[in-house]
Amino acid sequence: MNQPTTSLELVNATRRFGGIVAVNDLSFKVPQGTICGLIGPNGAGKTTVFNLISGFYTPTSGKILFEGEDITGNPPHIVCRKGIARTFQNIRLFSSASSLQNVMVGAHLRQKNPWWFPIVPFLADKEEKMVHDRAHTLLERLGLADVANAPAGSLPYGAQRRLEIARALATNPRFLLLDEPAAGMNPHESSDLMEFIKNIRADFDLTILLIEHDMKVVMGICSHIWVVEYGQCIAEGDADAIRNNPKVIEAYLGEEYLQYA
Amino acid sequence: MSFKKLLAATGMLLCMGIAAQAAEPIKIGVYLPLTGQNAFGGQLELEGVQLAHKEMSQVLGRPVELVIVDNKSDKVEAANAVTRLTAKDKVTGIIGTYGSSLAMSGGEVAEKAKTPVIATSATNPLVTKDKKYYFRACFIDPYQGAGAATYVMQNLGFKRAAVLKDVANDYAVGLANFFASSFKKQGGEIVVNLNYNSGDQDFTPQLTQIISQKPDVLFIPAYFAEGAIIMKQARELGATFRIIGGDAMDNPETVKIGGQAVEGFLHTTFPYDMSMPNMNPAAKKFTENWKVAFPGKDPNVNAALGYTSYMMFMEAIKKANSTDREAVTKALAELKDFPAVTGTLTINATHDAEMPIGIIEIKDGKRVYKGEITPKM
Amino acid sequence: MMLTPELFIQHFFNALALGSLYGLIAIGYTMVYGILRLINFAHGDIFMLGAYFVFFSTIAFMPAWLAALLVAIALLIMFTTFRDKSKATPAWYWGAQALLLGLAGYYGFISPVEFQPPWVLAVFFAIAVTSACGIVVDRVAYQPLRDAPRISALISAIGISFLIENLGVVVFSGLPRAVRQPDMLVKPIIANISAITGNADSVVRISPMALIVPSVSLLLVSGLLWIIYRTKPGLAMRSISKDIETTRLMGVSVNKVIALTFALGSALAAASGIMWALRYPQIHPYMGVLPGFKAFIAAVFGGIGSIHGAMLGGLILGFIEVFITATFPALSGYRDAFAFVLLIVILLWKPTGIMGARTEEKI
Amino acid sequence: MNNSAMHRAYTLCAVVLLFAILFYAENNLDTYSIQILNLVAINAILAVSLNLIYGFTGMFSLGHAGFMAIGAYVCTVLILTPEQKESMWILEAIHPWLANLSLPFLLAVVVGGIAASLVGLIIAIPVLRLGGDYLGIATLGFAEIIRVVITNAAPFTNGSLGIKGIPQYANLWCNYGWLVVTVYVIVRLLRSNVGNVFKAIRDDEIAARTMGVNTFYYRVLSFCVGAFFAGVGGALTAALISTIDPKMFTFMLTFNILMIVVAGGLGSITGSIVGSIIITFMLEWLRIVENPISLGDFEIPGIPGMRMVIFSVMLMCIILFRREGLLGMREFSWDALARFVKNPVRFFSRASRSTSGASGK
Amino acid sequence: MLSIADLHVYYGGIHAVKGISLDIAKGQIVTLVGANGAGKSSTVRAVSGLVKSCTGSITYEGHGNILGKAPEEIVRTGIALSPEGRRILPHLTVEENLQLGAYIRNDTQGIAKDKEWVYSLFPRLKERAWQAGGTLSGGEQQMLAVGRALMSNPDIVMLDEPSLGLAPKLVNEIFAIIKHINSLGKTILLIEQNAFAALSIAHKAYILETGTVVLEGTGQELLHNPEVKKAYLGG
Repeated sequence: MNQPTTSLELVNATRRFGGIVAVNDLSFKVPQGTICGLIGPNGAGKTTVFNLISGFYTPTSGKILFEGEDITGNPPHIVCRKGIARTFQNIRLFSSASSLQNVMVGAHLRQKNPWWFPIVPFLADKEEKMVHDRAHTLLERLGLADVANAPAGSLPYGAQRRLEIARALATNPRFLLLDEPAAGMNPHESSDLMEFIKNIRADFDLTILLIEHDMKVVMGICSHIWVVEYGQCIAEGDADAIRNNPKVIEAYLGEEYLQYA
Repeated sequence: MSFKKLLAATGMLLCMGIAAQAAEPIKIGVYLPLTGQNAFGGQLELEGVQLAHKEMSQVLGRPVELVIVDNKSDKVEAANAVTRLTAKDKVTGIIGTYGSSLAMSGGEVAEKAKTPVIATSATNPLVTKDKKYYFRACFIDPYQGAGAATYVMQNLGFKRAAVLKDVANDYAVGLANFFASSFKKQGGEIVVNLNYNSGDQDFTPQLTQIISQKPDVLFIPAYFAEGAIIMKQARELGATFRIIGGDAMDNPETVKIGGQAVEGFLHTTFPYDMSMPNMNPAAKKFTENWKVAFPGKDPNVNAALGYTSYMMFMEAIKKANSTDREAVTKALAELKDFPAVTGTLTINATHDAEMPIGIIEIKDGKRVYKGEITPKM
Repeated sequence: MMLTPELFIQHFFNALALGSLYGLIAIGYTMVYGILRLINFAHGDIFMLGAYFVFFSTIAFMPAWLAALLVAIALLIMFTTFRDKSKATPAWYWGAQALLLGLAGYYGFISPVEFQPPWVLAVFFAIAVTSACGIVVDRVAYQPLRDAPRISALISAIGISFLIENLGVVVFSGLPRAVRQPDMLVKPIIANISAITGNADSVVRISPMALIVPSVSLLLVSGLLWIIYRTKPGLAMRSISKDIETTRLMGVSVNKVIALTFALGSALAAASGIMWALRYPQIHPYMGVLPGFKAFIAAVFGGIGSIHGAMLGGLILGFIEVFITATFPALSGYRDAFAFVLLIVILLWKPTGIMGARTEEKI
Repeated sequence: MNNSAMHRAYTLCAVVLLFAILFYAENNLDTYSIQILNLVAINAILAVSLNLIYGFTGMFSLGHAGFMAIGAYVCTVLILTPEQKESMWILEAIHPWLANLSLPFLLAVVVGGIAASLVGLIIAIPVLRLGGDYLGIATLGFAEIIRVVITNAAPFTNGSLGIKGIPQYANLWCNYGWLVVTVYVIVRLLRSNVGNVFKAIRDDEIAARTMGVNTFYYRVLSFCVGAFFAGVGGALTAALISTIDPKMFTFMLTFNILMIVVAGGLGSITGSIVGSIIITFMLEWLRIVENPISLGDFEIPGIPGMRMVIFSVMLMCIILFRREGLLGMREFSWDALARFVKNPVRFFSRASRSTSGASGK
Repeated sequence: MLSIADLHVYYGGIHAVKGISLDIAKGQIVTLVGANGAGKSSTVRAVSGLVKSCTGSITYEGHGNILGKAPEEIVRTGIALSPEGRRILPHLTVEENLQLGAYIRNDTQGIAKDKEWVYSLFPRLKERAWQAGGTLSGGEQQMLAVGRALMSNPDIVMLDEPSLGLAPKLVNEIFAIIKHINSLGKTILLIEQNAFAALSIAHKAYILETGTVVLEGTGQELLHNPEVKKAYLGG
């Protein structure tokens, strides 16, 4: 494992909706064990890329490979089983369930009991306890232990973001997709988030691909960045390369910036 | 008002209370569909029961109190209603109900509670089958079906009959079946037997089909409102055959709804109609009282049955000289030659009221009582 | 069974009439659903009320003063609902109010004759009062629940539907009543179609109502479409159905437009109730349950939210019911089941109905 | 854990207490009260099962009457004696397959439930692809199809004549026994992680799929378990009132159950039970308005039909003033009871803001 | 003309705006700049009456405190909003969308005149007048949203992210038009993520972060503020 192997690969992925091409012949490789970023203006097709990877959309053409295996067209729950978890741009928690239950649903994937075990007394207790404990451990690791029994919908925004990540981690993923994890955070919170993402990457031995608008976050933690506009990759490279790429500046910051910069 | 007067008034009220206590009322329960799909039948019969109650509100020197309970045209509610009447109101007897399926669910409860019940117009044979406490003031479907078949065969001389029935209605299915089997037994032919579903209002496809088979007569065991519409649509489609129906067609409203189309329509019914010649005294009395109580409304056979059921109870209580349920049941079972609105009435071994079948024809927009027949079973 | 041309033509017109009636009721469901995403279970009962009101006004069952009062209240409800509160009350409004009071007074206290208006007036009366009932249903049962979970509004709808039916039983009595039919509507039209069949005695008999119903329906639906596609309130309605918030931003008072929707839907239900009562001349308090239910099914497989779809769905349902029974008489007992089988097949094939717009959830 | 062991002991005590009450009721109450108690139990079984499907898994299903019909008919055909069957099928002879089938009552109820659940499975596979209201309409359609088929399949069901004289096995013990079983099974499921998955599907199906949940499988599962208990409820209804016919199982029946579920609180088992108690009792209690009420000299005449009018008004009031239902999504728990006993006012002000209850062990 | 004082907005448990105060003078372009979730949209939604739970005050010249009024009333006072995400009614034609914008007006001639004016601002809309809104491209939809807001003849136009998802060329076009509209005497409250474009045309600007104002000043001041540059380029 000394050589950086490819974790996830998009091969000429294209997705059309009616006449609109949301993702246009996009290819990239995410190396194992890295944190990579996907940036671009709103509506550039970044979230569509995530939906393609996580199986909500099937690419109109092209392929998606995960650890060498073709996962194109697999439904979301199979994709998740293979080891890809994700979060959502606008948080999608099970809002009436408690934080703990949210994470337990994530952990459900690794349960082996048939559905009727819980009905029979004591039969399911061992595994239920295991899942329960695992969920609790995760909540503790993410600093959410004290809100374990609070309904997820009532948590503060930042906690909801973290809970969503905790839930994704509960599925035991090897690859994590984060959709705007820093949205709505103040600079202090987002710098915490950077540490946090780095930590979970190391602790859980993950590969992470994230979409983010907060440049500080992206530039701070991503080892490789792709810039997407109109569903196409217009630039790629590390933070410095992106920062100084005129095409990126034009697309992302507006032409006027050039005049004033 | 002075204190004295108040005291006196209170005293009087108290006295009245004591007097009322002395003659404790006899409770007669009534469970009928007052709401829901069969509400019309329940309401018609309730009027009859109430008329009879007004006429004879005392028996054995004690006032009679009606306890009226709605069964919502629903089986579960019917069972609840009868349970309530037997267990909570502790009635001596129960009148009800319109609709055989409702009667069947109530009957089971009454049987357990050993309370006599008189069905007003539940004509399904299963209602009183194997029941000790269930009676009826009407005849049963096999009898009526045979009557209609006999009349069509012998009096009208028709050999080809069609049947159109509501397949979701137990009454219609039962009566149609008995008509058909009796008609076939007597050598007739059922050329076509079609169905519709409760609530349907458009019968044109079925009728077109029937017309194309050219029957002599169409048998419709329908409720009066939909029956009238069937006739209307049949005539609009050019049907020329005779149409015959059952007791559920017996209502003054039939003519109003059907208009010209019901001309010549025949139906079997319980032997009472305001147009019948040489009415018996009971029927006369009923007709007169009705006209006083409900001016501007014609008496109908359902009301007559409600009325009869109530009178049957009064007769049984008088005969038994007791309000004991067992005694009343026994008296009912032995009821013989009771002068009822629907003729002289005798309860037979299966607890059905034995009576001839009346035939009514609509002529010039008027109901004409054509007479009675007694089919051989 | 083989359909001869005569039978086919007869069935065709009967199916057309039945289908148009379903369609007219279905439009009410579809309009309310399109805007509120609410299955207005009380719609079938509104249809029943329409039939009853026309019955009352033609039979003079109701005391004259009550009839006049009802119209007055109905129009009052409509005026106050649609009055522009930001502007001074226009003179015509007061004029109309005065006229109403005058009418009520005239009919109620001065006129010695019975309130037995000609057909046109009776129909107007029935439609006005029924529309007002629609508005009242919205106000009482749905408006307080606009931002509640949708299921609460649904239960409220079931509740108000029970209420209308049972009040109907108490007030009108459960007994079916005969509706007076003008003679001209009773006599069937007999047409010789030997030109088509080549058979000299092939005759088609069609009830006049089977011709009137589709034509009136066509007229009413065109009128409705005109309102919806060519007028300002119609524009607001179409806009609300897609995006309430943006529509409010444009200055549209949503509650007023919803009230108008209920009024229009109820007016159509009243119209179909009236025609139903003329074609099947008996009415009773539960008469709306089954046609309402079937019309709702029709609205769904036409694509709920679409007016064309509702009419199309109604027609399809009418044709299916008539022609299945006509061609497979042995299956006549299963007539209701066919509608549902068709419904499920259509939903599986096109989950939002034939003319329904596909909506994709944003992830 | 100690706490939970104590709670289990409490629950056991409560069940024992329930049966003690039943024992008392059976010996001391009149048949009318017992009849109502029986209906409460059956309605609660139906409401809890519908709540599993709709309240906890978020599938708007209106097929309950259909499942009840299947449970009722299957159970009935299995418990009638061959003689009864022969005398009852007067229109068309009973199908020879069924003529001699016979099973003990309890087994017949279970078979009825299984049959309902199998039909549920057959329905679920095509229609559970639909969402929201469309699912409701499709299931409603299936329920009506079931009813029409039962009406027309006379050799199997005796058509619209229905069946009568069903032995009245469904006594208090049986009904409440089944209620306890229903609540036990469903609560155990809901408290386990399977329940969390159900609720996850209800709250956000897309997120659930992302979490690796095969949502279709779990939706079908919830639907079939619900259908099973609906079938059981139908079988018990048949054995309680001793007669059935297809007209009992119209969509109005489904609406009645839905009404109980929503009035009690969607997503609350306790709510469903409370709802069925309140609505069943209310319907019976309201009978007083149909009989004359005398206030001293003044007598208000009873108006036939008024009961349903007042009932619908009361139902609407519940929904208009407590739009989340009587209990919202709150659930009974011993902790909540303890909080309530300590300080009722605070309990309600707090409870209305957060949902307590089914929180793991 | 419009002044917001100590505005708080809540969505469920989330406190989205935490005490924002703004002043908008007549005839100015005022811009709110900030990242996703900073509370910009919540602020204008509160002004438009679209959010239910908010506290504070919004004083509008001649109308007093308008906080708590329904959206349809707010439009009638002369404040129009072109909402985030354009919110074009996709099944209505361009013409109808504009008609809807003029819903509160009854002066047929005035409406016709304003429609012509909007068409002259956005000639591409005129070409597509009879096309359904949903079939337009993103840029055209944005133009339509701005045009629709103008149709109510407002005094204050609030534009929520008019440059969202547009090609740079179009962004320039839109900003030029905003400037033009302003020059015709309309007051403009502009919300932007595209900070530099917005700041360059604004008379006054506020920078928002997590529901509070962190910087305010004239557009030019902020444009040259190193803090801003850092925040937007992650320098």
